[in-house]
Amino acid sequence: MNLKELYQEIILDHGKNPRNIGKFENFNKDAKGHNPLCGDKVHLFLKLDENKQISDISFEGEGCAISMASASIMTDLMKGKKEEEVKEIASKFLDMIKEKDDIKTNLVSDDQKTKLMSLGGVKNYPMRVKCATLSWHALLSALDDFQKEVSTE
Amino acid sequence: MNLKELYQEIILDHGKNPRNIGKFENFNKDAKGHNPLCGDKVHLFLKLDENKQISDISFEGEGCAISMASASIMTDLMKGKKEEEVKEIASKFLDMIKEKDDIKTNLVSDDQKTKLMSLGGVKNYPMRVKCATLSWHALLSALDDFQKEVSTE
Amino acid sequence: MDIENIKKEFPIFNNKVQNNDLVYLDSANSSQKPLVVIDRIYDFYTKEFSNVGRSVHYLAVAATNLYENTRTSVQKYINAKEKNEIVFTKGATEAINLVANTFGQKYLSKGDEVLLTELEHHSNYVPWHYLRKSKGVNIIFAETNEDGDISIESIEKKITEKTKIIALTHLSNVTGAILPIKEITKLAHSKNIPVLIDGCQSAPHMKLDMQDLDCDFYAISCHKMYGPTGLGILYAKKKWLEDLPPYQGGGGMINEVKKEDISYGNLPNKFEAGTMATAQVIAFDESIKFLNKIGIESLIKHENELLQYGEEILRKNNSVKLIGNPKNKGAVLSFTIDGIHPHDIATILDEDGVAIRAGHHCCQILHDKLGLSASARASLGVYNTKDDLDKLNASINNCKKIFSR
Amino acid sequence: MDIENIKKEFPIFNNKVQNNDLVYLDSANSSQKPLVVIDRIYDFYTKEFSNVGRSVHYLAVAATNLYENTRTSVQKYINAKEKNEIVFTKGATEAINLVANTFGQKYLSKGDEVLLTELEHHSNYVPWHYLRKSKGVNIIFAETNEDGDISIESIEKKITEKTKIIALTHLSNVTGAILPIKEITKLAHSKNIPVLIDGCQSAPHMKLDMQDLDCDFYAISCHKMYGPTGLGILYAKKKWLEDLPPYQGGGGMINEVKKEDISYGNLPNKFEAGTMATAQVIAFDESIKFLNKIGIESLIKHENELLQYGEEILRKNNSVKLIGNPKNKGAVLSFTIDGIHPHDIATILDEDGVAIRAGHHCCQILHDKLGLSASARASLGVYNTKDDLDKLNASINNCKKIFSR
Ligand SMILES: Cc1ncc(COP(=O)(O)O)c(C=O)c1O
Ligand SMILES: Cc1ncc(COP(=O)(O)O)c(C=O)c1O
Repeated sequence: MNLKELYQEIILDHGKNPRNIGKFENFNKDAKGHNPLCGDKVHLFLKLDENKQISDISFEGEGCAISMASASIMTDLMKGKKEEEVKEIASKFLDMIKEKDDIKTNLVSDDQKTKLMSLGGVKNYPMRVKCATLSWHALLSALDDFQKEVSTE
Repeated sequence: MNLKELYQEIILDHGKNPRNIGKFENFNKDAKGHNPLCGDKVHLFLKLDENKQISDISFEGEGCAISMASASIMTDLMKGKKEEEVKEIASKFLDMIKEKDDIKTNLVSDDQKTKLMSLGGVKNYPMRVKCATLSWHALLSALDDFQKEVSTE
Repeated sequence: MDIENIKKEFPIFNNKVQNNDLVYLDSANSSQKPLVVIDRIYDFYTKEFSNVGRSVHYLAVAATNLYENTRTSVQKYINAKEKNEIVFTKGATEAINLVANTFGQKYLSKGDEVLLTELEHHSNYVPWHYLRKSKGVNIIFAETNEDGDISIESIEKKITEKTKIIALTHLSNVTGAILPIKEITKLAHSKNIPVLIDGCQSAPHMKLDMQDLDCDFYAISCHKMYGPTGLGILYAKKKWLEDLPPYQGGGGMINEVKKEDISYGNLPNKFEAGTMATAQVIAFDESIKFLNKIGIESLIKHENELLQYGEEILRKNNSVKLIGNPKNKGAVLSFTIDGIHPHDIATILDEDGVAIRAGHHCCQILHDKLGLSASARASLGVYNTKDDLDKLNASINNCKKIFSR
Repeated sequence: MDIENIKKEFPIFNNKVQNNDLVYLDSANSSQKPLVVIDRIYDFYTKEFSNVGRSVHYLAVAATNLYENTRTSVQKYINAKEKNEIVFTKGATEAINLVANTFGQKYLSKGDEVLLTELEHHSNYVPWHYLRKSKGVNIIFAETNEDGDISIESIEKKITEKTKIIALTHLSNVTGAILPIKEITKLAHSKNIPVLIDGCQSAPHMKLDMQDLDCDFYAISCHKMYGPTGLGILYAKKKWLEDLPPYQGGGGMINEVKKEDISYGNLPNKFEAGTMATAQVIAFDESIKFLNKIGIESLIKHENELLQYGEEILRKNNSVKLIGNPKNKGAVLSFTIDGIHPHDIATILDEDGVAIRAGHHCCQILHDKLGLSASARASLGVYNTKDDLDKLNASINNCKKIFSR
């Protein structure tokens, strides 16, 4: 593991030009995430339609390349997914970030998996794990209608 | 320096059978001393007559052999002394306890000096210095009409 | 680890003290440190030093992990439910002040009662006294019996409608009484009263099981537990740490800071303001490992044998009076000798290399009750031997000889 | 002592960190420790350990003397008038909390103003915030100018009839601004307002002279001053220590304890409750000796040269922006790089062995003002060299290269 693997092009790309930025009009769930030690912040917006499907999702935030890339890749991926699917993917993703070598789920394509795996580089940078997981925790919190801001520490 | 010198017979004698114990009727000055770490306590009473002479002096208290012997020897010695003399002797005594080899004053007899010097053994027992000096500080405080309890620490 | 030879793990005993072998019987005051702990401090400073938690560089990350490892080790050692129930403080005194201050702020007001015992160390009285001064809280003392013990009845008798918290020692640092904490906690909880335990003296000598004891707060002094100075532990049930306001304010314990307002961080950070005692926390992991290697059962067995032996020889020694005769007793032999003041005893014993403590041991209330201004105390650590106690006894005899001249 | 070769006094630099030489530029967070300090801790624990102040045995007496020796050394080093004006705490954070709490208790009430600056570390804001919550005190911030500096005018402007205390940093841990403390204190005293100085960042880098500064309180962090972790110092004028109520309650700080009331001990014991950080205090004497050996003049000269050199090369480095341009500056180089987040910078630098810090450095108020969520900070210690700064620059270039892929 080295820096090249942490700062892969895909991360630099999403980090510099994050997708799905900005608040959209008719969101019905949102959640904030904050990493007090780093100052990373994310505010996630989503619309869960009557079929419990995410019909739209976006975020506002500021932070390092890793946290911005993670939020960008995540929102790209989750658009159109069902709540159940979202939870499953998120849980597998968080497992991967923490310890697992792989993301074991059929709910993401090989291409998507590659993108997610690119965030796995943080495994060797323990202080950066929170950066990669911040928006994901916010997503789970939004779905659970948790009122409290997610704070990673 | 060894224990024999610290616990000389004269100290053991005064420690076990302190002289001038008890409050007397018509004292006109008094002061308390307290050593919070050891629990040694002394309450000194004296009568300073119109000639600024100590016509009577006594104490109540509890504590170790050193502090009781010191109060006993001191009260024995000070009876009949003038205020000025008391202050001079006390200052020389405290010097001796702290650093000096001798008590340089003509105000005490050779015999009295021997008694005072016997308390000098505490020099090598720094934690016990306070025991030897407690009643002396109380004496000075009584003469100065200090209202505060003397506390050695 | 061979407990009979455990002394050799403690480098202090390799040196002569004033030409004598050191007979260290002052462990209730502070314990000596095993080499593994001292080495750990040395290695950390020479090879790995960094502040924790704040920087992302390699040394900082490594230090943070080590720091949090100790928290986990402590959690396991005292069987706390969660790691975040362990707060590092500068000592047991701070731990108790933290609870008195924050619990007092939130839950105590004029006329409320704080129930202590007559056995309490000043550290478990003065912080409550502050609330008496600032809020008009009343302090009630459960009374010791003639054995220097506290029974559950003596506690029960003093509980009223107004009792808002009970704070008491697990093991008296004077009489050695071990209090029935589990039963007291049960009783208190049946009346919805939280319980703080001063575990300073119990922690080095007893099996610790927070979930079994079920107490709300437990204060520990690491330097009495074969650990470094400047470190203590507050165990508190998570619900309390979440519920109580923070104590000291500073870096590391905040979430967001604005000019108008401040929000606080998660547990346990909320209670760990400023740079902590990093090296000490990291080294304390070795103290826990050391204790685990010995095994609490053999430690207890060893110390109980010593205590019994010590009581036996001192009881046989004329004019020596043991203080307290509690039902359950640990690690402490307090005594007086007729006609010899404790400070004179301590000075004379010291000349023989026997280190004990004399004074009121920060328990003036108890000494008043016992009618003593001071007592002598020999206290045990895992490194002590019967030989140490024989030397204590011999030195006491020497002391008597000097005073009978 | 040869300051150019001072690195060799610090054993941490003998080891590789992840195969790199360590370029330690995080001293504002915590400094590395010279071997003399580490050895002193080792020797104390292995040969001399005892708790201080309470026992009369040989080791306790010796430890007490050593402990008090450090107090005297500190007094001399900071030119305090009396030894008893030095209080040992667990850190600067505790020192400030002590003052805020006790001064607040006695002198602050609803509507009173506490004057801080926008440069303050959370440790010098959160403790005052507590008083805002508990007493309705108002907190006023003197504003930084565009150079990240605080002028005496910016303070003067905010002083009102209601200002009861001014608390401010001596040296900003973000912009490096050195504040005109002596003048500010003079101004404040002319209006009868006491002044607390957060000396965390100044103490390791500047000549300290309490009598010259004439401030009322001064807080120091020993671990930033080549000393052990878990130790801080509060300097306070004697009149304040006598006047203010005690802070934490426990053993060692009392005079007499009765069931009904408690009286407190003399200075400085009144403010040192419980078992103190004995080994750390004793070892800190070596830190002071170490600093004295270097000599404050050559230390300042050395660090100023480094700082100028560092500013020079970073200013020349495209897309690097230095934060703050104060009139007087010390020991700190904070910066940002266009398009690269500080945390990414710190991670990449770390891979080259360059340890810096990224974040808000516990100065969120200042970062808000600067419109930054975080910054990167390289901070200097006596062991740094120009070579370290060249390596910093090279690593920044590496960082830029990675991000321009
Ligand atoms: C300016 C300033 N004030 C206060 C502190 C707090 O010091 P400590 O964490 O050692 O208590 C620090 C360091 O973190 C600091 O840089
Ligand atoms: C029973 C008891 N409680 C509290 C304390 C205070 O602990 P510390 O001084 O480590 O804060 C002690 C030790 O001095 C003690 O023996």
